[in-house]
Amino acid sequence: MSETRDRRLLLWSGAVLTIVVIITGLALVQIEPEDETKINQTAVTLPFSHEVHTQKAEIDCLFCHSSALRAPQATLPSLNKCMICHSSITVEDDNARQNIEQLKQAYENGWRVQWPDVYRQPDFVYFSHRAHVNNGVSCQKCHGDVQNMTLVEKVVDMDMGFCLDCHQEQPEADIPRLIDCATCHK
Amino acid sequence: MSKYEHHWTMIVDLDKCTGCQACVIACQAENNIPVVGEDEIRKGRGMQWLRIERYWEGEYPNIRARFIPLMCQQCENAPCEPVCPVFATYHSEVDGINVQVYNRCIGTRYCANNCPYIARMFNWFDPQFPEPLNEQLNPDVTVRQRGIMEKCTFCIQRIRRARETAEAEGRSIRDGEVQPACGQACPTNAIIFGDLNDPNSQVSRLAANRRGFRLLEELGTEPAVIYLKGGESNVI
Amino acid sequence: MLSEKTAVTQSENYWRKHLMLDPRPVREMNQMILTAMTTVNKRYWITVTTLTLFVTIGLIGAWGYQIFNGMGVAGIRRPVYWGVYITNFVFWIGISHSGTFVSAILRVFKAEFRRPITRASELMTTFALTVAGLYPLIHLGRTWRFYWMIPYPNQRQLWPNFHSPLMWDMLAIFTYLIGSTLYLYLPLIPDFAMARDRTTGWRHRIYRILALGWRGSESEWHHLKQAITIFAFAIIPVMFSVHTIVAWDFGMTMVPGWHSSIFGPYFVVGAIFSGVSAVATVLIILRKTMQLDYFLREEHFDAIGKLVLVFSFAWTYFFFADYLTEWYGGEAVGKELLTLQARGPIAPLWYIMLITNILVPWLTLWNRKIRTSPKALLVITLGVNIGMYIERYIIVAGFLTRNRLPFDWGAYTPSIVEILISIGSLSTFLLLYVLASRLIPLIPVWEVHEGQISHTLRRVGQALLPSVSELE
Amino acid sequence: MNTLSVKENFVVRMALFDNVDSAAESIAKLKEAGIDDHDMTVLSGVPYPEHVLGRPMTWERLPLIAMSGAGVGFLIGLFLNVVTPLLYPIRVGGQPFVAIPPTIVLTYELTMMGLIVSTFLGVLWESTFPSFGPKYYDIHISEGEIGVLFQVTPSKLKHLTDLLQVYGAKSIIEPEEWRL
Repeated sequence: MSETRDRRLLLWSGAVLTIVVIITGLALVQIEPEDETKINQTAVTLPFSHEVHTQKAEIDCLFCHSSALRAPQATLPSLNKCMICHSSITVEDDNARQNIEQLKQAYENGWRVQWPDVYRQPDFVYFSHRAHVNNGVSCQKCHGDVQNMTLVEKVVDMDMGFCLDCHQEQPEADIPRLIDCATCHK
Repeated sequence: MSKYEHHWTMIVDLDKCTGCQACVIACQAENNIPVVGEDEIRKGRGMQWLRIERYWEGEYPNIRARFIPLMCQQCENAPCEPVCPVFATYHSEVDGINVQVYNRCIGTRYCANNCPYIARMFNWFDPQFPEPLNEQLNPDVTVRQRGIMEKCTFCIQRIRRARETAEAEGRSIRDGEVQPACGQACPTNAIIFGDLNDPNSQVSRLAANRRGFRLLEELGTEPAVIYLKGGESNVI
Repeated sequence: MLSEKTAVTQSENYWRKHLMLDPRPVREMNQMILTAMTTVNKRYWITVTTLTLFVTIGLIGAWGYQIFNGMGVAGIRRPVYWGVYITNFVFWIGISHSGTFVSAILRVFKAEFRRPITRASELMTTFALTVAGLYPLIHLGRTWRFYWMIPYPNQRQLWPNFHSPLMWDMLAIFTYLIGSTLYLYLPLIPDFAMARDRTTGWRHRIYRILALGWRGSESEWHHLKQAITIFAFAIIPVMFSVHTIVAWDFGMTMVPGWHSSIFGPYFVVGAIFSGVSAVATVLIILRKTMQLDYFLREEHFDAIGKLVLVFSFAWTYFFFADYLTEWYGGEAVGKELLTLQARGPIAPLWYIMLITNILVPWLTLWNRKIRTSPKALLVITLGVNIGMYIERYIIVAGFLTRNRLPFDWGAYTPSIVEILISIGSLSTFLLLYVLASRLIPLIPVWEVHEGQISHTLRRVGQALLPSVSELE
Repeated sequence: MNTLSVKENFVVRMALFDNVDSAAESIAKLKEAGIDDHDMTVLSGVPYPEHVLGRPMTWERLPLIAMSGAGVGFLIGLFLNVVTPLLYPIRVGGQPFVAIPPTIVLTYELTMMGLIVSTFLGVLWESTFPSFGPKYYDIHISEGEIGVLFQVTPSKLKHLTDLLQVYGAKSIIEPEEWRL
């Protein structure tokens, strides 16, 4: 009788000790809080339709994303660029007019438009739009039929396999350079 | 002609090196190398892709200080490469240099052990860039996480950018167009960088210099860094 | 004429000494094993609790702390990129060679004294490998990316680098771990069936599943024996390859002191040396704590003592061959390493190693009395394992402190985190063993019985001599 | 012959023996009395080779399974060493993409892994493990006794029982079917 009690006591004390140790161990682990820098500017979100701009207004991709030819980043246009047209253009659709109204408001008050990130490369990947656009890779190759999308949707998973599939289909002389790790990872 | 598209080579003229460490700082700034602090330095964990090693020659009073800037030697037969289980470090057939892919690294540190030049640095902790250092991080270079090996890359981001520009302009890279941060910062021009494949480049001419030698040449690693032996001029 | 009286005394002498000549009914042996397995006292639970505590502190607390903060919490630094973790890894791989050596090699050569000790040593192999296998993970800078070493088709389209000795190492350890676990399990099946027939409750349920429905029919025995033979022959070369490849992790590099073609066999011999010593240590403790005096006798300690001595000779030979080459070669950095050992900061360790690995075994183990005294053997074999640990420490952490460019020499001291993790892993091994000792029949009854059947005393002239008939 | 498939109108008995000599002799007598080898199974707590009990050996497949497993392991090793480096060629340390020395090391390890794993699976397959019954069994088997399991027509039973008792059977029982 006493022996079973002893055993139970030991088991319980063991279990309690274990839990205590786990908790202390976890407490020792210092997980740093996320750096939540508050954005002081007022930000607005706007539904931007690529379809309307490319099909109806017949604007070229490179008009707005003009850095794609010259720099690694394609860049998003500034509100100034939007206003080149939108300061004069009128539209019939009520919904659209409201949105444009909001755009103008943001422009006048210096607000920031928060465009959503659709595609995002991790920070150890260096993708150069210049290299691709200059070598005749169409925007649609990676971004899908953007001209037919109202809101841009993610059509491909831009993982390493996606990049490599295309790189390995290039002329044989270029492949060693294109599959070299340092081409994208620096 | 070598088997590489470019054979990037560095010439370090020890006669010109004054040990001023400008290259060290330039490298630190260009490549997002964290400042680890006194305690870590004391433990031998300083992070410098390029460091000036100093040694003394002779007995007092006839004593001389010698300096040798030491960085990854970009060996042709790099001992660090085959030992990595995940190909995180390999030999680029494009640039003829030894590349470290940070995000592929799992941190076995095998490469660092096998490097006879002790040129590889390990991120013992997550890097800290306290204000205002965070404002000068180079966007072209990955900030390395803890547990990752890193080392001198011959400023590959500059090499690749120059190449892209040259390609966009439809020409080949000009001699002297690419300069790593250390070479750019060196006040005495002791560090010369260029393509050994180009017979007319400055490095090609200097590589033939009689003063030239490579570090631990007897190991057969065939470094891409060529030192020019120092003479009497750097007596302090 | 052999008088009846002499015959009786002679045979009495034999059965007192030799388990194989002292047969008992199987029923009785079964009972002994089951009693040993099911008896737990207060001290047992105290041991279990303490070990659990150490495991939690070491492997959850300290390792977790290291993962979340970075490798910097360990004492390693430039140029000593590998330290206690790799030392422990090599050490545990060494310990794991016990089981295969004792069990497989002795089985192949039909050494009869192996019968009661195979299981205990095979168990050591499996658990030591489990612990050793933790270390490559513990020492990774990014443990959470360890799966990149596993070859499988992935979206990155990358495969691991099979040029790397670490890949060879990983596959060799996997092979060895799978092999030794199955090799432990196969001969256990009949013993699980035995335990299944004699237990109730949760034990019965576990043993029932593990016994796979064993009845002992001819085909079952035939396949089991055949498989054990195949395993014994297959696992010996695997064992040699495992530690050779561990040695090649060092030998393939151009690190001074590591780059040596003798490292393969040198490490294998060292591993068997420490492994066999550890078997002796464990057997002495098992006999003391589990009342296995009937099964584990002086003859077994005698035999293991001889093995330890032989491997001490062999290890010394390789050690000296390696030392002499370095000494004679006269490369500056080689000389520096020898100075480091003889007069440098690790000199005390080096001399302890020489004493425990060479001096003590050579001076004591030739003596049968010392070999058969459990206490003396315990001290000697523990000493050997300390010495072997030091040997690995000097090779890994010691030699890395010196290199060809003297700008970057550095000293290494293990940090508290490294020590806690080491204690945690040692406790893991002990805890697994302690738990298994109450769950697994530690003596293979059927093998002992098989041996007893094949042993008889045969009259040769005036003496009765033990003779073995081979059943196979 | 792992499990005795009981024929129609046959009865099953198990003779238990203390020592192997009388068991072997009894098996011979049973055969003389017209019991086919296939109508017998011997259960024992210790492995007795077939020739000790005078029983034919009919299992030869395990070494074959082991060897083919080794072959598969070898092929996997070759695939990893010879094919995968060419799928994504990366140059390291001036070594060729496919180098022979590491290939030897790795194909060796994987061959052994294949051998070991297939031997184990072979044992499970060949002995139809796991199979938890119900099967004829007796607890005395794991106490070192030898059980000879046989099936006969009821008419012959009496004769055989007497015979076995003469040749040293400790007991002859009607075996139970156990859920092992």
